[in-house]
Order: sequence, then structure tokens, then C-alpha cells
Amino acid sequence: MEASDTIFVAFKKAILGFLQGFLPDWTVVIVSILISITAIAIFGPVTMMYLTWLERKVVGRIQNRYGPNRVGIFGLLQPIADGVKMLTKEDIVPQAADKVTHFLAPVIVVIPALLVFSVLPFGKGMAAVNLNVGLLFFLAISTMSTIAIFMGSWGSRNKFSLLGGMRAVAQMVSYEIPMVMSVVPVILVTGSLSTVSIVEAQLGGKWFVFTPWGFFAAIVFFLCGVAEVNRTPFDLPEGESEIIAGFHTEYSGMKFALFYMAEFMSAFAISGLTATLFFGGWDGPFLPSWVWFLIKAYAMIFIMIWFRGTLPRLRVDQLMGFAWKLLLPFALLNIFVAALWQLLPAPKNLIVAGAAEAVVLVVIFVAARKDSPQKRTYIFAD
Amino acid sequence: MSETALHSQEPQLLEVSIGPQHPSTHGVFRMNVVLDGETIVKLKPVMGYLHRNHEQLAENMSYLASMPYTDRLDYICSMTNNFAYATAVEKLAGIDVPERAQYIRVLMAELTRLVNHTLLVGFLLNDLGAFFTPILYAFREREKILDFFEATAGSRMMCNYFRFGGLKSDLPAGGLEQVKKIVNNYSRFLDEFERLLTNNEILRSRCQNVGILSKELAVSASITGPMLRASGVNYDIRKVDKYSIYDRFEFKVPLGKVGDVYDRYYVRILEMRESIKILQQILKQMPEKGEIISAKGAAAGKSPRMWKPPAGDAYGRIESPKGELGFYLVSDGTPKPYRYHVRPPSFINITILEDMCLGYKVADAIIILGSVDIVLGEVDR
Amino acid sequence: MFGFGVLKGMSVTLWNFILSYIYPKKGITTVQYPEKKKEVEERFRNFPFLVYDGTPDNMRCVACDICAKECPPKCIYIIPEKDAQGRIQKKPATFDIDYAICMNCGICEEVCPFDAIFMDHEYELSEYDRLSDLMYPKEKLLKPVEHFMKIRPTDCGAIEAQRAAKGIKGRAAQVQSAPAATVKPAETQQNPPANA
Amino acid sequence: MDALHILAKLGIFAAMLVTLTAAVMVVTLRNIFHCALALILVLLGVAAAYISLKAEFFAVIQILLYVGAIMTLVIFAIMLTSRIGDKTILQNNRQGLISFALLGLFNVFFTGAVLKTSWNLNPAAMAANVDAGVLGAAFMNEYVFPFEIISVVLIVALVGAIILGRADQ
Repeated sequence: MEASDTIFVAFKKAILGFLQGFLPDWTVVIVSILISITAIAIFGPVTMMYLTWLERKVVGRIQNRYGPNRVGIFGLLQPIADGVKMLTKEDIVPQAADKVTHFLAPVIVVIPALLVFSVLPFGKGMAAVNLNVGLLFFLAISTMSTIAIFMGSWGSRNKFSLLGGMRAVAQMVSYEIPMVMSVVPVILVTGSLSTVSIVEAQLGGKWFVFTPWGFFAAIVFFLCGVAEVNRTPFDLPEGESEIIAGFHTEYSGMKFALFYMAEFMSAFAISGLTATLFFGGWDGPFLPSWVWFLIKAYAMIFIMIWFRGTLPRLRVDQLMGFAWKLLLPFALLNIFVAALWQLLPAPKNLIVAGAAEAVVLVVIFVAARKDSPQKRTYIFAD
Repeated sequence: MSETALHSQEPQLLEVSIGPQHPSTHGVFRMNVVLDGETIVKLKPVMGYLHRNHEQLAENMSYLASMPYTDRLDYICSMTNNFAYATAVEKLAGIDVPERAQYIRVLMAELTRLVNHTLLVGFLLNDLGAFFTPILYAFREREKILDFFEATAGSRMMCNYFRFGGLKSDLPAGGLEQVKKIVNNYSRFLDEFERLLTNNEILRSRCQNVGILSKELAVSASITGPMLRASGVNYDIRKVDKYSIYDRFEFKVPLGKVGDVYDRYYVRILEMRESIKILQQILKQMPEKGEIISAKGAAAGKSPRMWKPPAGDAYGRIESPKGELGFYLVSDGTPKPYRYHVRPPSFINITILEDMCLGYKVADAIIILGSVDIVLGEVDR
Repeated sequence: MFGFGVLKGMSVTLWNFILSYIYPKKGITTVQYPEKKKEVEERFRNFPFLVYDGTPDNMRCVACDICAKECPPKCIYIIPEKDAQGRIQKKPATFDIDYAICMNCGICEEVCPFDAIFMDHEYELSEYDRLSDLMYPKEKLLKPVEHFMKIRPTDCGAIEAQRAAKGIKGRAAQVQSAPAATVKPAETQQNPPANA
Repeated sequence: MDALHILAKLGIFAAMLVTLTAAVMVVTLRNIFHCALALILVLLGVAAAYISLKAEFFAVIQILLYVGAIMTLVIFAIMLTSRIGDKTILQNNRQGLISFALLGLFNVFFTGAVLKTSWNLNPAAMAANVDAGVLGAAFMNEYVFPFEIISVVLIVALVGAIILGRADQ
């Protein structure tokens, strides 16, 4: 088990050892950085391609049909076919568009999506960079995609993308705060911002999701993550049925593929982070560590795709109301419960935290009852 | 950044044209919308992109020749279009319809109502953003009914099955068993559909109190069909006219209270359950044997070009799934109708789209249009 | 309360997802088209075809032009054959149906007094050029009675029984039994053939 | 190892160069939206400077607050002022000469002050106390009073914003 667990780390050490022989040592440091970068640069787009495939398969199966199965055995070559199609598609730039912003937007939208992978602990000792502010780094970089999306919508000078852009910025800004607030209990308990130490705090099955505050913090964080990534039921910025394709209406060919890639890579990153923060990252009994991380991340992705196959879309003001009136107060109250949990000794804290959490839930439900939709009655005349 | 920030002193009004090239306008239909931020200030529906000159064509052809064209009016429920046209011509020429043909006609009309309402709910959820799942469940059930239509009439959607005074042909050999199977597990499908949709909080919050249509406006704008009944007006032509043999079946007419998008959605689900009740009664009461077309009807069908109905005019109407579908025919004794006019429920229901959409958001306008249930073939004729 | 309706909805989709794996017959509705084809119902009507008994030249059609006149979109074009002396024969020289215009409504089949034209089941007819390729001449339209019997057994059986009862033999038998000039086949009394 | 240092130095100089050019672009570009983007680049450059001084926490806070929140609202403001986004306004005017003179004067004083003060730079001490935990503790212990005042000021600003926003409901 030990060997397979750190197979990649050993592989990297082997390369470095081999290079040690005839390269000056400062180049070896650069090579080791380069190896991690190439690993991420390959892992990112490949996950994106096979996430599109997985999404079409799962949504297909939800809708009683097969999903792509013509290209390759189970349609496994479909993402490659899509990639080639995207490359060969004509890249139309609207005549009235602001050329610079229109061109820069897809480029800048991919950078945060890739940067964010550097902080995720894929396995034991396999986090590309062990920043001691890793979690904050993740949250900060993911806000940059807001600006890129807005550049895309502003640059293409199209009314629908303008609407999409406005919605995207409003949504991202208002879901950033509950997301950060829902992460605070995790930092409070582990005492450090680094994702690697967060995972170490959960080793041995003591995952945060089993604690009363952790379960609800995970839900809030996941919902905010789905909103951050613009996926159903929060996919207003590209509401197909309302504003055609929102901010990427005027993009075609490879530029559209970049937007698409950024969306899927950040979806994987958010699921990876949820797994790290609440589901114990790469901690798991038998399988090697990185396999556990992938299982958990793909479980989260399955839930996101499941959302996409079922739920309709929220309206703009309901979206805001949901974030400000429900998620944010809930996350704040959750911090107190986590503090309570952290303060008391082991057996008592579960009971007290559980009770506190129940009180919090009741308070939130009662407060939200007013504007939550009521049941309807119908009369049967003849 | 709440909505109010967008109302700067001189509101920056955005003129947007939604459609005809738009993913959710149910065909080629355009809405010129003036937006203040996301709220709708003015909305002008633009139609006519699918105008095929149906009425002028019908005035240059024999009566039977325009029967296949009525399939293409509201291409989702072709059987009810034939039914309305056949009723109108029978009223014009005084042709009677035998017993078994009446039963099969009502059977086909109620099956088309199921198809239309299931599709409507599916398309409404599509506009709401549910990524094709409800619509594909709706298609899965619709296929079974369309297979039955293909077995009896010969084509899935363009049935051309009704003739003046009866039907083109009788049910095929295994026809009744196929209908029994469809009717028996349709209510199970409806329960699954309701479990997926009705109490869904997102659907509820998106559809409740959106696009409210008051009773007075509905009546004054001569709205008919489920839209009218969702606003609480008890007007169903099957009960008012008691045409064909609808008086032999006992079924209820569901009425809404508020008249918003949610009521229009749920009234249609309840109507589907009533249709299933009617279908079950038909299966019990239908006579085994019986001629399929009356003597006068057969004579009319022998050589349609020569058949001359007596001069005069007639207005035949039925309760199609979208509302009151009527055909007004004026005959001057020649084989070609002198005047042929269709009263399309979709066209009349869409006229008040602006009154329902004012003050709501762009996303609401799309689902209000979806809840009105228009089919452009019928709107533009 | 809040959230439970959504969860109930999601349980439906999850059930469909699992159903499609454990019980594909009910869970999957797709028919893999090119490999497996969904067999059409017996009364399915696609574009019309002309019927002949035995050899293609003794086709049932007598060029009476009723179907051409009755056809709503007017997609049938018939020119009757002329013999040496220029007299009209009871056979079409050219019989074109423009499949691009035909909407397979089946009216020609109903009004044809000579049971000569019926609706086919063939639906894979895509062509490259809409104008010339879809204009089917007589040769491409002619199909034997056996084909009609194969695709629509009950209808064909009923019609054959009717024809046998009325003693209408195929054209071949008619030609030998009566002089070619003025053949009065039994079935045309009720309406005189109003050929152009 | 010094090769690595040279490379690091080169990287820092490049980052600073980009920041400076972006700063100049902020004031010289014609399209105001492009100026906002250049400003974002400047702020990212400042974050790069923090990183080069091994203060990762500040760099991340800089990105999270400035680039993520403040610049987004600046862009929102640009977009909402009617029709300003796509107009290209000429940035320069005739007072170029006088401003250069004043600028020169200010620079003389500024570089003089910088050179005179003795910065007691010993990297060991600096790297030690920049960890987030230490900062948190400092907020809660020595500097708890200013911390509370700032939070009161922020609350007042928040309430003010809501009242202003709701004013024309």
C-alpha cells in the first residue's frame, strides 16, 4: 500500500535523482517545479475533457438514453472529437466588439482556473505547492474569473451578453462572502490556512463532515461553489433559455472552448476543495491516497451533474435573496456552533454542538418561511 | 448590487429583441422587449413568420383536400384539429356520425390532450432551465401514444384520420389493448412527473405570483382553455356545448385561483388526470362492432372534388387542448368553400402577453410565454 | 419545507439513472438507428407507389387522372399513352410524383377507383438534389403486388378479396379477353374517366 | 545557488517593470474600461511585490480584496454610468508641463527621504513574524481597540450603503 500511495512522488524523486547526476543543482530545483507545473497543465485540460464526457453520459442516463457512444467504445473519444471540432470552427469576432477585451477575456478566464489546482492536495505529499495560506489563495484566485467573465461580456458589445455579464458579477460577488464564511469554521478548528494541514487534521476518518457544524458548512460551501462556477441551479450568467448564452454568446471556436474549459476546471477544483475541506481530502482506508481524492472529487462532480439534470434555474433576485438572506446568516451562525464545538471537551461537544445546530436550523427555517412558496389549493367544478 | 442601483436618474433603457431566432420561443415568434435593467417596461409580440396562407388555400380546394392541412395548424395535436374541422363540415352539411366513430373520436381527442399537456409541462420546464430532463420524460410517454396514432391513422403527427361523418378506418387489431396499456400506466407516469416537479421549491418560487392573469382581463380578451380555467373561470366547451358524446362521461373541470404561471401548470396536470378518467370510461362503454362512417359521410368521401354541401354557413368548435378551436365555413353550393376561417386559441391567448409580462423580469417573460402554450403553426396559420 | 421538494425531485432523476443500468429494457428508450431499426406499424404511410400485377407493363393505373386532381398539394403529373392513331390508351405514358412536394396524406390511395396507388413503408429516401432526384418517374414508382402484400397484409388481403369478388382480373387477362379498342372494364361505370 | 537568486531577481524586476508600465497605461489609455483593467494589473503587480518579500498572506489578501472586490465594484460603476464605457475620452490636457515640474520636485524630496532613513533590514527577523496566525493573535491582543473601531466604521458604511440603495425604491 505504501508504494502505490506515493507512486507519483517517488516517480518525481527518481527523475530528479537521475538529473542530479549531470545538471547543476539550481536547474534541478527548476526542473522539479516544472514537473509539478506540467503535471497540473496536463491534468487540468484532461479532467475538463473527460468531465464533459462524464456530464453527457450521466445526464443522458438520467434522461433514459445512452449519451455519446459512437466515437470510441463508450464514446470515450468524444471529447477529442469535440476538441478537434472546436479547433476547426471559425472564430467569429463581432465587428462592433472591443477587439482587445474580446480577445483577452478567454485567456484571462483560464489562468485562475489552472492556478487554483496548485493548492489542491491530490494525495499524500502531492500538493503542488504547500502554501501556508493555501485556502485563502484558492478563494482569492477564484474571484479573478469574475473580472474575466465581465471582460468577455463587455467586450462583445451584445445586449444579451451585457445582461449575462451583469448577472455574473452580481452573482459572484454575492456568493463570495457566504463561501468564505462557511470555510471559517474549518480554519478555526485546524488552526491553519494550509490545505495540506487541513487534510492532516482530518486523518484517520475524523472528517469534518461528520461533525454537526461541518455537515452544514459543507452544504453551504458546496452550494456557493456551484454558484461560483455558474452551474445549475445558479447558471444565470449563461441562462440558455433566457439570454441565449449569456456572456459567451459572441464566442465561437477555440475561444468558446476556453470559456468551457475554465468552467469545467473550476468545477473540478471546487469539488476537489470541498473534498479536501470536509471529506478528508486523500484520507481513506485501503486505496492509495490520490485514488481517494479522485473518488471524492468525482462524487462531488456527480452531484453537480445531478443538479444539472434535475433542477430548474433560479431568477436573479431569488438568487441574491438566497445568498444574502439564507446562506450568509446560516454560515455566520455556523461559526459560533463550531467555536462551541472546539471549546468543549470531546464527548460533551457533540451534544452541545448538535443542539446548537438544531436551534440554528429552526431559526433559519422560521425566518425563511415568510417568502418561501406556499401550497396551492384547486377547486373542481363540473 | 441590488436591482435598485440600476434605476439611475435617467434609466438606461435597453431595447432587446427576443426571437425569432431564440431558443425558447416555441417556434418563430419575436418579442420586442424594452428593459430597464432586467425589468420589462414594454413588450410587443411580433408574429407572422410562419404564415402559410392556410385559409386562402382552403378556399381553392375541395373540403376533404384541406383536411390534411388542418393537421399542420397545431402540429402537436393534429387529431383535435381534424375533429374540429369534421364537426364544422358535419354541421354545415348535416351529416350524422355513427356510435362507434363517436367513441373513437373522443378517445383520440383525449389522447391528444394528454400529449399536448405533457409536452407543455416539459417545454415550460425547459424554459425554466431544467436541462431537457422533464421534456425527455414527456417525450418518452408521448412516444407510446404516437405509436398508437401511427397504428390507427398511419402517421404519428400528421394523422389525417377524421372524415366527414366518421373516420377513415377502424381501430387496428391490437388497438384497444395498446390504449389500455397506455391509459393504465399513464397515471403512474403523472405521479412521477409530479414528484419531480410540483413541490420543487425552485419551480414554485419561479412560477408563483408570476404573470398573473385576472379573471376580468381573461374574459374580456376572450381567452379560452386551461389559461382561462387557471384564472378561475369555469368555461369548458366539453361541458358548455356537450358536443359529440361528451355528455355520457362524467369528469370534473379543475379551476385555479390566482391565475399565475404555477396555476396554469398545475391546472393542466389536473386536466390530464381528468382525461385519464374519461379514457377509462370510454374503454368500458365503447361498442364492439359498429360502422365507422355514416352513409352520407361515405358518399361525401367517394369523390371529394364533386361533393357539394348545401349553401349556407356553419361554425363548429371543440375544446382543443389549447382552448376553443373553431372552424367557420361559408358554402355557396360549389365543391369549394366560399369562406374558410379558423378560430385559433393560441393566437387569441397570446394577444394579452404584454399585460401579463409588464413589471416582471426577462426570465419571467420567457416562462409566461411558455405557460401560455402557443404553437406557431396555429398562431400564424 | 424548504429543500425537501428539491430532494424529492432529485430522487426521481437518481432512480431513472439507476434504472437505466439495472433494467435497460425499461430504463433506456433509445433505438440504435443504423444497426437496429424500429419496425413501422402496418398502416404507416410514406410516399405513394404504383402497383402492377405480374409484369411492370400491365400496371393497374388507367391514367384516369382522379388522383392528380384530388391531390391537395398537386404533386402528381400524368400523361396518358397514345397509340398509333393518336387515340388515348388506358395506360399512363408518364406518371411523375414529386416526392419533395408530396405530404403523404394518403388521399390518392382513398380516391383511386382502380386500387392502383398505395402508400409505401420506405422512409430512407434522402437524396442530394431536391429538384431532379426527388421527382420519381413511372419506372421508379412501379412495385409488384407482392411488395404491397408484404408490407400491408391486412389491407392488401381485403382489397384482393374485393377484387376477386368483383371478378376484376389483372390487365393481362383483360387484354386477351377483349379487343384492345374500346375496353369497358367493369369498375369504371360509376364515374367516367375524365382524362385531360 | 546564486544563479537561482539572479533568476529570482530578474523575475522581480520584470514584475515591477510590468507594474510600472501598467500604471502609466492607467492614465494614458483612452478607453476607460481598459484603464480599469490596467489598474487591476497594477494591483496584481503590488501583490507580486508582496510575494517577492515573502509576505504571502498580504499578497493573497491584496488579490482577494483589491482585485476581487474593489476592482469589480469599480467596473460595476463604470458600466452603470450611462454610455461611459465605450466612449473614448482624451486623457491628456495642456497642463502636462507644470505637472512634470511639480512631479520632479516631489521626487527629489521623496528619494532624499528614502535614502536618508536607515532601514534595519535583517531578513531573518522579517520572515519570522509574517505568518497569518501571528497576525490574528496581534489583532486580538495588542491591537484589539483599533480593530474594533474599524469594524464599527465598516458597519456604519454598510448600513449607509443599504439606506442609500433603498432610498429610491
